[in-house]
Amino acid sequence: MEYAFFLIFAAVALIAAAMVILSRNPVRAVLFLILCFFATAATWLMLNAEFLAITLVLVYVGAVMVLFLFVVMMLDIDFAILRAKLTRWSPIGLALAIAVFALIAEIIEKDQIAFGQHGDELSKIAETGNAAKLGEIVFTNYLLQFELAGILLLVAIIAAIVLIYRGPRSRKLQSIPKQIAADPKTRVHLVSGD
Amino acid sequence: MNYSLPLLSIIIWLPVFSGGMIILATKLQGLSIALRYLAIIVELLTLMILSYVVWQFHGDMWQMQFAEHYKWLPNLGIEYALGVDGFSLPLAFLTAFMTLLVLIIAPTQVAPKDINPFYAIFLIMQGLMTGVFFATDAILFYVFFEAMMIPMFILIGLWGGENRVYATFKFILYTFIGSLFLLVALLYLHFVAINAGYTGVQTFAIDTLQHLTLSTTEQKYLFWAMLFAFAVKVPMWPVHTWLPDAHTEAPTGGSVILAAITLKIGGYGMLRFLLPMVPEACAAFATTIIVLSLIAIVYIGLVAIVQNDMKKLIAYSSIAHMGFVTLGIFAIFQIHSATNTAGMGIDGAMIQMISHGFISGGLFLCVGVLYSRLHTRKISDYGGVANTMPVFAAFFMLFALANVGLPGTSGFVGEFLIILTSFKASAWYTFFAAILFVLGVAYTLLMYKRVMYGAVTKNSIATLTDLGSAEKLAFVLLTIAILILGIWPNPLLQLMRGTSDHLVLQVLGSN
Amino acid sequence: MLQYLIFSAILFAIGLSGLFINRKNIIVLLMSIEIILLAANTNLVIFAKYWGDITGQAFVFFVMTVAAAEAAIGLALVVLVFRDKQTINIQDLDQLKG
Amino acid sequence: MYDIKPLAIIIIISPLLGAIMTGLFGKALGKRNSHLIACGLMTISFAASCYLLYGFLQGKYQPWNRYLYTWANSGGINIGVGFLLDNLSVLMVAVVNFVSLMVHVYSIGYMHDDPGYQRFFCYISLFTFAMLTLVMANNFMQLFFGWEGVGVLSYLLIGFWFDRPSATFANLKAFLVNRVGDVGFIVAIAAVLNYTGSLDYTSVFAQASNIAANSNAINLICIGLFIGAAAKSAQIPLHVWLPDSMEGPTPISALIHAATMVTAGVFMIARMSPLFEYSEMALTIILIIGALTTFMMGLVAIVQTDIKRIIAYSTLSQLGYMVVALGASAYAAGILHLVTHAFFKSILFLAAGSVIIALHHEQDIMQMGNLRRYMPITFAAMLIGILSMIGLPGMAGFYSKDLIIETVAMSKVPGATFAYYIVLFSVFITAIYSFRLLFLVFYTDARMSQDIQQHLHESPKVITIPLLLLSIPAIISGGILISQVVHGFFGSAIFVLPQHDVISEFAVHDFSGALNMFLHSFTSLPVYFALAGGVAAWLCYIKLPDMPNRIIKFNSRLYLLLIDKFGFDKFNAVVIVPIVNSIANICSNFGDKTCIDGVVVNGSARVVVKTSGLLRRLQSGYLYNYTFMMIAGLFVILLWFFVLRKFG
Repeated sequence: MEYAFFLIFAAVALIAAAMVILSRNPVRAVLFLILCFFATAATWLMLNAEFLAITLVLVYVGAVMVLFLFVVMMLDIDFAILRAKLTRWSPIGLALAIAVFALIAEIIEKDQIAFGQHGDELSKIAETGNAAKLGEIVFTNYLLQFELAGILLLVAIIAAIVLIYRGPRSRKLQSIPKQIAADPKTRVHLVSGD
Repeated sequence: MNYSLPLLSIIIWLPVFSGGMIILATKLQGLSIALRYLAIIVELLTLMILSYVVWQFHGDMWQMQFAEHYKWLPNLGIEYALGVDGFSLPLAFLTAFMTLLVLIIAPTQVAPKDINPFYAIFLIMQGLMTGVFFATDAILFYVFFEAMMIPMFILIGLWGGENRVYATFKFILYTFIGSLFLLVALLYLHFVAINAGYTGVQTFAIDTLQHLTLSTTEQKYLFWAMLFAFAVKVPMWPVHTWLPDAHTEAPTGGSVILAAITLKIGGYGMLRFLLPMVPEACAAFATTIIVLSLIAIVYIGLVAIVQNDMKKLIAYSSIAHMGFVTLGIFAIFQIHSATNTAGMGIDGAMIQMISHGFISGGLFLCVGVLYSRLHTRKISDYGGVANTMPVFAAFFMLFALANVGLPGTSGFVGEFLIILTSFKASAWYTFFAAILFVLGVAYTLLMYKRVMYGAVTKNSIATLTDLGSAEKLAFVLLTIAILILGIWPNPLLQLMRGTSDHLVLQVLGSN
Repeated sequence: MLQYLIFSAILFAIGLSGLFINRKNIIVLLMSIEIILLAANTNLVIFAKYWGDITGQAFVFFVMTVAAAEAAIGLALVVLVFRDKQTINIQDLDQLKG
Repeated sequence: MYDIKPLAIIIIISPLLGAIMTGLFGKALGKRNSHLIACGLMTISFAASCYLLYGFLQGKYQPWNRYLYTWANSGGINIGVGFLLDNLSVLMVAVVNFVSLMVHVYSIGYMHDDPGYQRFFCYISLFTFAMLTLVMANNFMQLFFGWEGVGVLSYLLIGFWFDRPSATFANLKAFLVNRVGDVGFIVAIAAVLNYTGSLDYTSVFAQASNIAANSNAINLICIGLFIGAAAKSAQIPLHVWLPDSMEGPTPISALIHAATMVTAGVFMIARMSPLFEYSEMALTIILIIGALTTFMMGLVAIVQTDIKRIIAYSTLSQLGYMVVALGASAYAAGILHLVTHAFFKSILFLAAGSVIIALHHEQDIMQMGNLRRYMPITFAAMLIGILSMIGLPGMAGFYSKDLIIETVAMSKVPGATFAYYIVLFSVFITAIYSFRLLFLVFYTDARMSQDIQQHLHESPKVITIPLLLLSIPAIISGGILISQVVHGFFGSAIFVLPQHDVISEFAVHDFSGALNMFLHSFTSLPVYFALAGGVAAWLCYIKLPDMPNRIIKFNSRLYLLLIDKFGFDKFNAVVIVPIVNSIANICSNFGDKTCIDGVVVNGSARVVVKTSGLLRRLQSGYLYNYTFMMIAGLFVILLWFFVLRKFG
């Protein structure tokens, strides 16, 4: 039963991911990415990562992806230009990606690893709640890192604002002192006729 | 020995900090004169402390005296460790002395607005160079070794001649490449020290590194790595070409310090690192080094004859004279008679270094005096200067004669001792080394003749003014130094008696 | 467990190929990176379960923080580039050419 | 036993003090005070040295050898500064001081109007100091100190008038040639240290027979020392500097290039006699070189027209005599000739200077003539000098020269026979050029311009008095010293192996007092050779004035060769200098600029630039290229792990 669910969600996630990189319309790509995240979040649920799954949906889909969508729509892009052919590098890149996958697949020790070999702590703590356990470790062992992550986010916010900020809009105001200080000699410039 | 005051640290850091302060305060108007005096006072103070150290120094001991030890980077076994022995003390004194001369003569050489930064750079450079001599920790040595190049780089870059960019880069790249090899060698020795469990702890103490047991192959690799670093500094043929360019482009003070001190660090490094750490390799390659030295002496002597830029000529002459230093150091490995006479080679090399500091410094000062008046270094632009600058002519003649190794001047002592030593290795060495007696006269006095002698034919020469009081003071100090060292070198020899003997014992004792 | 690992590996490979196949659009590039990060996060989650150690999940938590920051800044840069060049076509962005 | 340390110090310090005072405070002292100080201090030094010499002649003093201080102690060897006063050095000191004092006094008149007056006195006092150091040295270091010191002062004094290009050319040449000799000298000193472990005369000489066991060593040392001596004493082929050195002021030519410095080489070899005695090879070389110098330079002197150059070539020729004596192991004879030569040659130079000044710096003897009418005292002095030089029986030069000829005849060193005939014949040549000089300057018709002729007069007293004072020893010194010298006056200072000891042989067989030697001379060849020379000169220059031209026409090749001075200068100018110059240029331009700087240094810089130019192409600027490289790198790393796992 669980395996079937996994297959369904995994298939959805992979197809959505593939569509992200294949679709020519960025808006669609973003939407597919959202789908991919949803499906992956579902698989995470099966891996006893309830809190993370929720976070993924809330934070990623809710915030980051919306941001993507917003930028894509805001930028006035001529999609016709972007719909060009694949680059001449892409076959090599594709081959490389497949090769990397093959390597990873080869490296995984297929026979020797399975869940439960080292206990099944995570499913046992389902009663107390994954969020509580995670919070416990984050706020004790990883408190410093947690704070740093917060600062990082803050910095990112500031950085994003600073980058985008265009400065005050220039207004055409009178400058009274300038006008008073004007010197007729510099204002009128006689050009000789010959 | 237990001294309450860290004298050596004071000698190093007092000029450095005052130099830094002067740079920071340069912007303040009205302080300019005060800062100038501050620089001179600091310099005199440093010299006084150094003199005290010389006074208290025991020449018959080889151990480091006035030693200081502080933890610096304990995780890596790096210490802030200082000390003086018979090799470092005279060289440190030379550094302070020559810097003083540069400070005295500087107002005639640079624009008044530049004088304070100029002073500051020299003070800083002096401190760092003294640090090179005083360091007894290999990494500390290396740090000073590299750090002292920075002020020199700035100096040539700021006050140099037209071609200064090329010259500075050549200079810096040459020396940095050399010192990288040194760093690698030092790290290797460090790890050998750890693995050998010699002390059981990590250490870069030079003393420990000198006593490691190394296989012959290891020694040979280390020898070349360290030799390269020091050979560039000395400079030995064929890695000498940075020197003429650097000298030509450097301002007078820079040339003086470059010739008087920087080159000596190469020789000092050989005595401190190369010989004690890899004696077998030194013995194995002694012939090679001696041949290179002789090439430096003969070939460079010839090259100097045809130069028409005064500074280039003196720079080449420096290379030739430093050839004597390397000859003296490495000739001791081939001595057939009793090894206890080998000390003469080391002594000769040390004296030659000190005396060359005085002499080449003096010659560069002379060129500076001329340059500050006519703004040209070309020999052909001069002629008959002796008519209008008789006092200057006398000093210049003295330095020129010292440069050709006239007995009674310091230039003779080192060359004499080295020549005497070299015969014990081979008569041919002596013969080729003695050729510099002829070539030295040819290039030095030919230059003197073309610059100073003859009738005044040019208007620019006829209007020259003789030495000012600052210049006279500097020249008189230098003359006294050259003559004292030439007439009675024994006190200096006794100052390094213990160190020199111990080095010979350490290097040749096993044979 | 194998299927999960394979799943994340494929996800990773898709993200990678996205970097190459995509020829024009920086935003899609950024999305590919998000996919790669997702794959990596998935792996962390998988091994957290395998070792029975929640630390892996804590790590994912941090990675997501960083990813969010990265997305924000990256998008800001994209906006800047667009303002400057009137394009986000990758082939037009070659200032780094030596 | 009297302590002679104070005397020694007074002798050596006085000239130094004079030099320092006139050199540093010359301007403040003024001309008068300067020469008073310099001459006064020289007088003190001379008086002390006379007292010392008197003491030694009386046997009141014994040879004295002390160190003043340790100059350097290195490698277990003590090199000191000290003095060795024995009969040899005391005699030399007295001679040097006497000539130097005379030249000091003479210079007051000669240099009177020169702007560098004080500088001149500084130099000659300093020169005297250096020469005294050389003579009184008791070790090789100090010998070398004095050796170089006199060389440098000679350099400075030849170039005293430094605005004359010929003077600065000559002084550099002199110094260079001297330095060539120093190469040999210093190698020899190093060899001495190597083989004996000491630089002290006493201990070196004590080990001389040990060194002699190694014939290479003793030959190397002796030949090296002789090369040094040959440069300083201007022997072929290192003589080329001496004629040119006449560019210096004339008092200098008298002091340095006749009386003292050029004889330093002779003195040095005599001092080193314990070493030279063991090297027959070196002695032979010395003998041959000396004989050649005597003969060839005498010939050249015949054709010169510059009064100072004639005397310079005659100096060369006379130095050749001394060297021949050394080669024949008759060191004492060489020293005796050195002493008499110092007197008569300085007379010749100083008299020539007197003539030159009177003629307003005219040096060409073809522009002189009949001067004996105007300058009787100068003429008399010159005549005495010349008679002494050609060896007129009874004059000082006679004794020394005759002694040399007799001893060379007895010598059994290889080459001695050859040398004997040459020195004998050289007597004839000496007479020719000497009388030629005398006749052309003081006899014949006056050939100078009317203007000068009207103002001709004898030189002032400061010039003539030294001439007269020098004339006395030029006449009598030989007769006084000969019997002392022959009977071993120098004692232990000069060492001669029994089989070489021609002087004692001479003393035993042929010598019975100065007077007998004088009488005996009329039965021997040299006097007649001299007489023949005199007659020949009389014929050529007084009786038949067109004779020289006819000889020249008849024998123009030989004449040209002589005018060319046997081509030594030409050889140097055409072969040596260009070769050295072109080697130097090759080293500088090809070696340094092209090879090291061009190929290695800038070449490696170029390689870096080229390589980075290639690498730069990799920087396409396209994002996907960079990502591709990144991923490819990742792939390689993964592959590495994979390979490690599979096969590692």
